Amino acid sequence: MSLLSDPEAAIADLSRPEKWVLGVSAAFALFLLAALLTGALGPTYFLFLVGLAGMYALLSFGLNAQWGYTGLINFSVAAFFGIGAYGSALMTADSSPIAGGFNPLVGLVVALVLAFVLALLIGIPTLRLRADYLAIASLGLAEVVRLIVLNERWLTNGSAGVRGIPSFFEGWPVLSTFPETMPGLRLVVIPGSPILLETSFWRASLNVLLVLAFAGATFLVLRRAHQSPWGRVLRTIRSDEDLARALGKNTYSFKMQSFVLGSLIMALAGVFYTHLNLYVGPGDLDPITTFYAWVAVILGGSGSNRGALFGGIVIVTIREGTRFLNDVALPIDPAPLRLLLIGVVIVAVMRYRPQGILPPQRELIWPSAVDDAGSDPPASGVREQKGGGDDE
Amino acid sequence: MSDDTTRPAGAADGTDGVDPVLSLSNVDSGYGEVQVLDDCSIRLDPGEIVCLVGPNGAGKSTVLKTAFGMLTPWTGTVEYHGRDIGGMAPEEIVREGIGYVPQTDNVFGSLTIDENLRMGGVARDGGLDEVIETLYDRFPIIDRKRTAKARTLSGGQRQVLAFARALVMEPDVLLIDEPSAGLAPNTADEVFEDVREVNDMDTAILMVEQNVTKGLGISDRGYVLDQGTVRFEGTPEELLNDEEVSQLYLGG
Amino acid sequence: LSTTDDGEDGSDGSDGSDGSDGSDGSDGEDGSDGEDGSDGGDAGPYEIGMVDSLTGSLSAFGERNQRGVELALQRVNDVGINGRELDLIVEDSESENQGGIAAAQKLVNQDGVPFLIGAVGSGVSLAIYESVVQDTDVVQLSQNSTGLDLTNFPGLLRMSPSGRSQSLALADIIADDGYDEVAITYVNNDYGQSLTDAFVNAWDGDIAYNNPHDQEQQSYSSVVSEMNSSGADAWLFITYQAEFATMVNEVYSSGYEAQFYGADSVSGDNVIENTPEGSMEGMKIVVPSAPVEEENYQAFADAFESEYGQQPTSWAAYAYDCVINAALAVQAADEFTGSALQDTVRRVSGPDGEEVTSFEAASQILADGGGPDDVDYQGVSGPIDFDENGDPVGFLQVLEVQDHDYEGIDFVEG
Amino acid sequence: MTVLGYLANGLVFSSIIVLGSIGLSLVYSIADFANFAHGDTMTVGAYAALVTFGAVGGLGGAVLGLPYGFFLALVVGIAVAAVVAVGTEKLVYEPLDIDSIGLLITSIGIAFIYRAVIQIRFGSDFTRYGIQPLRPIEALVPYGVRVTLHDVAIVGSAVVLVAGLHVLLQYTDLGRKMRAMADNPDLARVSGIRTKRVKLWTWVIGAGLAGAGGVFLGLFNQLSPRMGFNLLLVIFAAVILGGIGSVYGAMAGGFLIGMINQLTPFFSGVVDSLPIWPGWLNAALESLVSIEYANAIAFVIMVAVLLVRPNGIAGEGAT
Amino acid sequence: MSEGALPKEDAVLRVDDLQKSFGGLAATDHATFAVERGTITGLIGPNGAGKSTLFNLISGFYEPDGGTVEVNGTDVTGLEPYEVADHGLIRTFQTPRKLEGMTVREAMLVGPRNQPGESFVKLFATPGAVAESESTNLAEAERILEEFEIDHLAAQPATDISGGQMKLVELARAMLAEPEVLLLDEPVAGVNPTLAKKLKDQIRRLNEQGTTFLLIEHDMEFVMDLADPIVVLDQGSVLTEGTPEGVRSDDRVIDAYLGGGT
Ligand SMILES: Nc1ncnc2c1ncn2[C@@H]1O[C@H](COP(=O)(O)OP(=O)(O)OP(=O)(O)O)[C@@H](O)[C@H]1O
Ligand SMILES: Nc1ncnc2c1ncn2[C@@H]1O[C@H](COP(=O)(O)OP(=O)(O)OP(=O)(O)O)[C@@H](O)[C@H]1O
Ligand SMILES: [Mg+2]
Ligand SMILES: [Mg+2]
Repeated sequence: MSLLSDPEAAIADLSRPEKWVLGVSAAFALFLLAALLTGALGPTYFLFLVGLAGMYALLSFGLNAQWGYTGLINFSVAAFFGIGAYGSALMTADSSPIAGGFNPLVGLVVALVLAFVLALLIGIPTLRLRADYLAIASLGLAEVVRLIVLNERWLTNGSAGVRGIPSFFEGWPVLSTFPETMPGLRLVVIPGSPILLETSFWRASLNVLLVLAFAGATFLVLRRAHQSPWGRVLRTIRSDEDLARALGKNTYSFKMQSFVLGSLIMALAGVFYTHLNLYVGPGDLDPITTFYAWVAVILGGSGSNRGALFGGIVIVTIREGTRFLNDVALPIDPAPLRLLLIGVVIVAVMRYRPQGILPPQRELIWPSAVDDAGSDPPASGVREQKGGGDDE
Repeated sequence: MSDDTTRPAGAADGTDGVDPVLSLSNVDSGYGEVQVLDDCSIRLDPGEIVCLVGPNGAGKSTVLKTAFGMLTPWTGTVEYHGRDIGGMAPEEIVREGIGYVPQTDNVFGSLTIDENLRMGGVARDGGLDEVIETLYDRFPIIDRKRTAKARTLSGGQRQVLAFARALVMEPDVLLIDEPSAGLAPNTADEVFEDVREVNDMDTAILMVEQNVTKGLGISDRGYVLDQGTVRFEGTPEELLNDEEVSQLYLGG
Repeated sequence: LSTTDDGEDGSDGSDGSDGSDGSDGSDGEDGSDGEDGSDGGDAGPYEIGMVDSLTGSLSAFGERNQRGVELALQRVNDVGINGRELDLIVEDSESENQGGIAAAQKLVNQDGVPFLIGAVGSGVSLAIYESVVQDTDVVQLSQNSTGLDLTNFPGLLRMSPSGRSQSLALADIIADDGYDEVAITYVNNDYGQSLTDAFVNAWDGDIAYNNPHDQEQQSYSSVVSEMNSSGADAWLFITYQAEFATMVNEVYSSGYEAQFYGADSVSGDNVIENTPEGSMEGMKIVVPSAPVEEENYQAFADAFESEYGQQPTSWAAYAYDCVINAALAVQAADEFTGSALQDTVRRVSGPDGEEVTSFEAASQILADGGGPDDVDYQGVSGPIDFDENGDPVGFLQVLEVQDHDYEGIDFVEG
Repeated sequence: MTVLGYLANGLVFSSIIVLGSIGLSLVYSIADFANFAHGDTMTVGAYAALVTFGAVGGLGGAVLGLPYGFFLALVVGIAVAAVVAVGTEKLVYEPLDIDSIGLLITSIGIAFIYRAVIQIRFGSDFTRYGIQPLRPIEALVPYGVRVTLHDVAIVGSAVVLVAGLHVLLQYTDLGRKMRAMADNPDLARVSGIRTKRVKLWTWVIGAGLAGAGGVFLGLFNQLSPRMGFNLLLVIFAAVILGGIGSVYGAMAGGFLIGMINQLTPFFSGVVDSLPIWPGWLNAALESLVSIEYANAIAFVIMVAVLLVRPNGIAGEGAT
Repeated sequence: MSEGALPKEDAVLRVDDLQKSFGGLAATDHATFAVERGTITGLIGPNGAGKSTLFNLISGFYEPDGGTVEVNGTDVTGLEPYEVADHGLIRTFQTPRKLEGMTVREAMLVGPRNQPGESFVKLFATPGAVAESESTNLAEAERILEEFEIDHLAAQPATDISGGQMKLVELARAMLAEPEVLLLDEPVAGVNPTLAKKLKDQIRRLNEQGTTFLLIEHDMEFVMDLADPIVVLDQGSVLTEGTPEGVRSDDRVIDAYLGGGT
């Protein structure tokens, strides 16, 4: 969370919920840092979590571009995620029943093309119709895609899944062998609890690098697109499509753009997932992914890119953080207890989050135009410019 | 600010010694953290028609919403027959005998006209059918569409329905937000006529109107509200004839 | 800050029982790290990990596993390992790849366990192996996965035998019973699919119906009615108990008649309890097992019964054996590291050495100075004896439902 | 099996879906959010009945192959589901100050909590009510219809409950108030409707019916902590198909979805026997219209129906 | 029935024999009239006469059962609303549309048509042009808000303003679209008379700059002052058309619409 040049002024400029979030995030980051340094948190595991958080952030970016911007209710996040994951896996894995062995970059392109086609297929008939059509069709689509992946063995290996997936940087100069060539490091910060950085650590760092690149690029594109007349039309559609039509906006085309954009981002998350876990199976298309993407977007605040990022981190904290609560010995069965905790945390966050945690209430006006016009810039409108872009 | 012909705000000097049916005294109120009403005092005596006028965003609707429990007064009191009802829930206030016609969103779009009227009478003990028939007689414009869904009504037809819905309770006090907005001149005249008639049956009426000539025309008294504060108060003649008032607020 | 050269070169100590010597030197350091990490001096417990399906669609199996685990931990900790306790950190896979991988990541990279028991579903076990375990020297031992694919991953051990032997046995039994046509329904996942494939390969007769069904559906009446319409008199079920119990009830209340056969996971007390008397009469099921009359199984069953008030399932038995085997591997190893355990995990239950049937007895041998090859732990689920693919030597028992209860009628060697 | 047989199976299954979808639809329109905890409310009802039935057992005589004790358990299941839902509304939803999508997310949390509590208390394995399953009714078997008296009881009870609800909505003011509230909650209060009370009644009815659905689901199949959740997607489909927020639509949607779900084998039979010309299309269809795609087929049909009737089968829902 | 439809030299909008019914009710019943370029044409008629329906038909929100709509000589019948808008015709709504999650300023900026920044590609290809048009629009928006005396609301959420203010925003936004023809549905219903007077001047000024108006309004003072000619609609068809004076003194209009009071 670097607040660039003038941290004090920047902080003073923040709204109350933003300060709250900033405070909590800073405290959390400190906590993590302390945990890392004392060896209480394994660095490789931490990087894995960061990768997961990045993946969820990508998913919520994608959903945010659809629901948050335009109000498109997409219940097939898992399907697009799965298409991305399978698209890349089937192109690159040596166990792929159809192609296999290609460079992961080819996998990336194929995955995006597949997601693009699928988005068009579902968008064309439904986006012209009433809003809940998409909800219904996507609900069905998710199931259809999952079943096809599960049952069409000639295409996907069926329930066995695809294995033998290379890491994303396989075949790249330097990077492909980087983890093996790095020496094992042994850091001693606190005597007696050294921190070991070995091959798996370097491999995990590469993954983090990859997800940061994906998420960073997505974030930049989305931020520019959202804070623009384009994003404004989307928000108008979200709120009152008729009004947008009356003002001469081709709402069908805008909705399609937003839908396709979001779907591509979800597929990107899938591509990352494939090369993170090196294995994909039909279970990865389980609707639970859709669930969590929605939770992330809502927790972060619909329509806010920073919120989506934040939501992604929160999801990982909820899902994986609760594993540590099991360490506390309790007289009850720990497994459902974690489920219970996840439930309680979700309810509690909804109950006690300060109103508008990273609210979407950003003025969607091209930032430089605000300055040019010399009009007094609304405090909220430019703030995203100053601090928002740099949340980690 | 005030001049001789109009009494300054808040100088409710016990008009003829009658107790008001409804009074707001020194009320501050607003939405969330946004204050709209600022030390606002308004009274409604038995049998009166009082008209609130003022610029857009002055807080006229907010006065009605505060009186009707949609908003809780931050400070000050809302009294009905001398009892403090500030912050009482609207559904209970209805039962006390106050009716309210909102400015926007004032019909149940997915219910039929008939059902809309029935909803107006949920707090009644009996005689619902008779009242509704009377109302149909009085407003033929909706009588013709009894079984139509309210969302298919034209803007003006809705306004009439909303007014009729509030009358089902035969309230003691009626709060109306811009009854004539969007009405054809002849229909508006009818509605004002109806307001009069309802008033004749001993219902005190507090009304917001932008059609100042007609609104003040049927009123006994008027208030000019600006930026949440009562600027002027007086009889319709006093207000209409006041240069400043007329210039600033009444489009004269 | 110092540089360690940790022996990646020990490639995998899994392909042989003797391949780990080379990496000992550098792992010595790891060993002490592991202990430091787990907040203990010598008195602290040995921490190993387990990924289990505690929630999600296979949570019933997870629950059965946990009963076996509890019992096994009691046995182990009654005796102790080198005076220390064994601690098992259990993480939930949510019965999904994503959850399983995350759980394994935590256990391996956060808790630093050198020995990982997991997981239930074959798909999840493989997912964990490929993405977390493969390039490390952590030992992975799956408690319940019977999918055929696991055989291709020698580094991934399992306690439950490959389903192939079951499928072959079933094909023989059905043919011996005089049927030349069979209707099959299988649960639509790696387990169901691979067992069915193996069966179809081995089966010479006709297959009148062969379709998957999804787990956790609220009704399987279309499945059973299609099986009935197929005209086959022998019906083979390769699915889980909950699904199977539903099907049996639907067959019963639809009034269909057929000779049932089933793979191991359709058997269980809960199936007997929740199906009507006579609804499965004569059904034959092939289950991996230790010869049931053996005393160690009896002792296990009695203890289980008194603890939980019911007969153990094979899943509890597998999990039990996983823990005991792990405990013995720990005790037999020079140090608490993955590579050391890679070496001992196979040997303590391997065919060399004295056959023992309890942890206590095995531990005694080791404590008396015996090496890993001096012990041959005989599990309650079978003799174990991992082969070069990491699969146990399976003993199969054929059960028949008689008077609405399982009766062992035969043994088949895997 | 004959068409008649499939239809009969479909009828039984639909009865359960209908009970679930009505409640979901009611809550959707009044409390204004898609309640993801609805499936787990069904589970709550089922387990409450399990406990009751375990306590009272085969009390007295029996109707339709079901002991009286079962009906007592049914009532308790309904009541407990309703009480739990009302408690949740009071403790969780009411104090919340968020929009409907926020409520939706909250309900996901609530669903986890219900499920976790049940799993902690009862374990995750499946179980059944201790009621002896029945053989099919002999008289119907010649027609290819294989249903038991229990199935008849399920359909019968569902019909009674649905009819009762119909009377309640149609002949009492409550139904109209509910619709008014669904339409415009502010105006409802202005009109004097005690909206909190109406909302509580909505929960009572919606969750009560869900509880009944859960009990029947347990009788029809089995109980497990995930039983209701597993049905949720189908119930959602039914509600959307019927026209969101329309109670009668939910009934129709539930009926249709239940039917489609059970009729898949019949459809695949039809496809097999049709002379579809391009060979590859025929092959593709044959492989797609089969049991493993049953749910997918239900969704495809649902979307197709909606293309013909854009507002759901019940026409316009409360929007 | 189309007696009011005098031949127009230069009609920017022409409605010919337009029909629309809902169920059995003919909301628009063979309506025929034309709006001449450069005029402010009033459209009045009783509540439920079909005025708003006519707007919906013209602007493409409803598909007519029969008849045609021409804008600038092009047949636009059956086109999508945005296509009609592309021909230079913009309409406002009678019930103000609330834009949730937007400030008044943003809500205004949706108005201008064909902004370069509305193309996803241009956002990245020619950000300079986007910024430039955005500055222009912003300045223009602020100017109009000022004229409408609601500039202090610019940063206010667009939903948290009074009923009359919403009407003003609606009107101001439509003006930003710089249409050739602007269809206003009761622009001053609920607007304070003093402000209404100023709006009148605004409309007149825009009209002088070349915008043609078709205006529904029940405020007689407002229409009669501003509009010429005036079209009177009753039960879906044109009752009469003429100058304010002519219409005002027409018995049928007095009967159906004006009533005795005016
Ligand atoms: N829901 C709301 N939330 C926040 N502020 C509001 C809300 N509604 C109105 N306001 C603000 O309160 C002030 C008073 O509004 P109110 O509706 O009372 O005005 P009014 O006098 O009725 O105006 P009009 O004649 O235009 O209806 C306005 O400045 C408006 O911006
Ligand atoms: N979508 C619809 N469905 C059914 N009937 C409709 C619909 N829209 C309008 N109507 C009916 O058509 C008639 C004309 O309505 P319209 O809204 O055009 O009237 P208007 O002239 O604008 O009236 P007002 O001045 O009151 O706004 C009314 O009787 C109305 O009830
Ligand atoms: Mg107002
Ligand atoms: Mg109108």
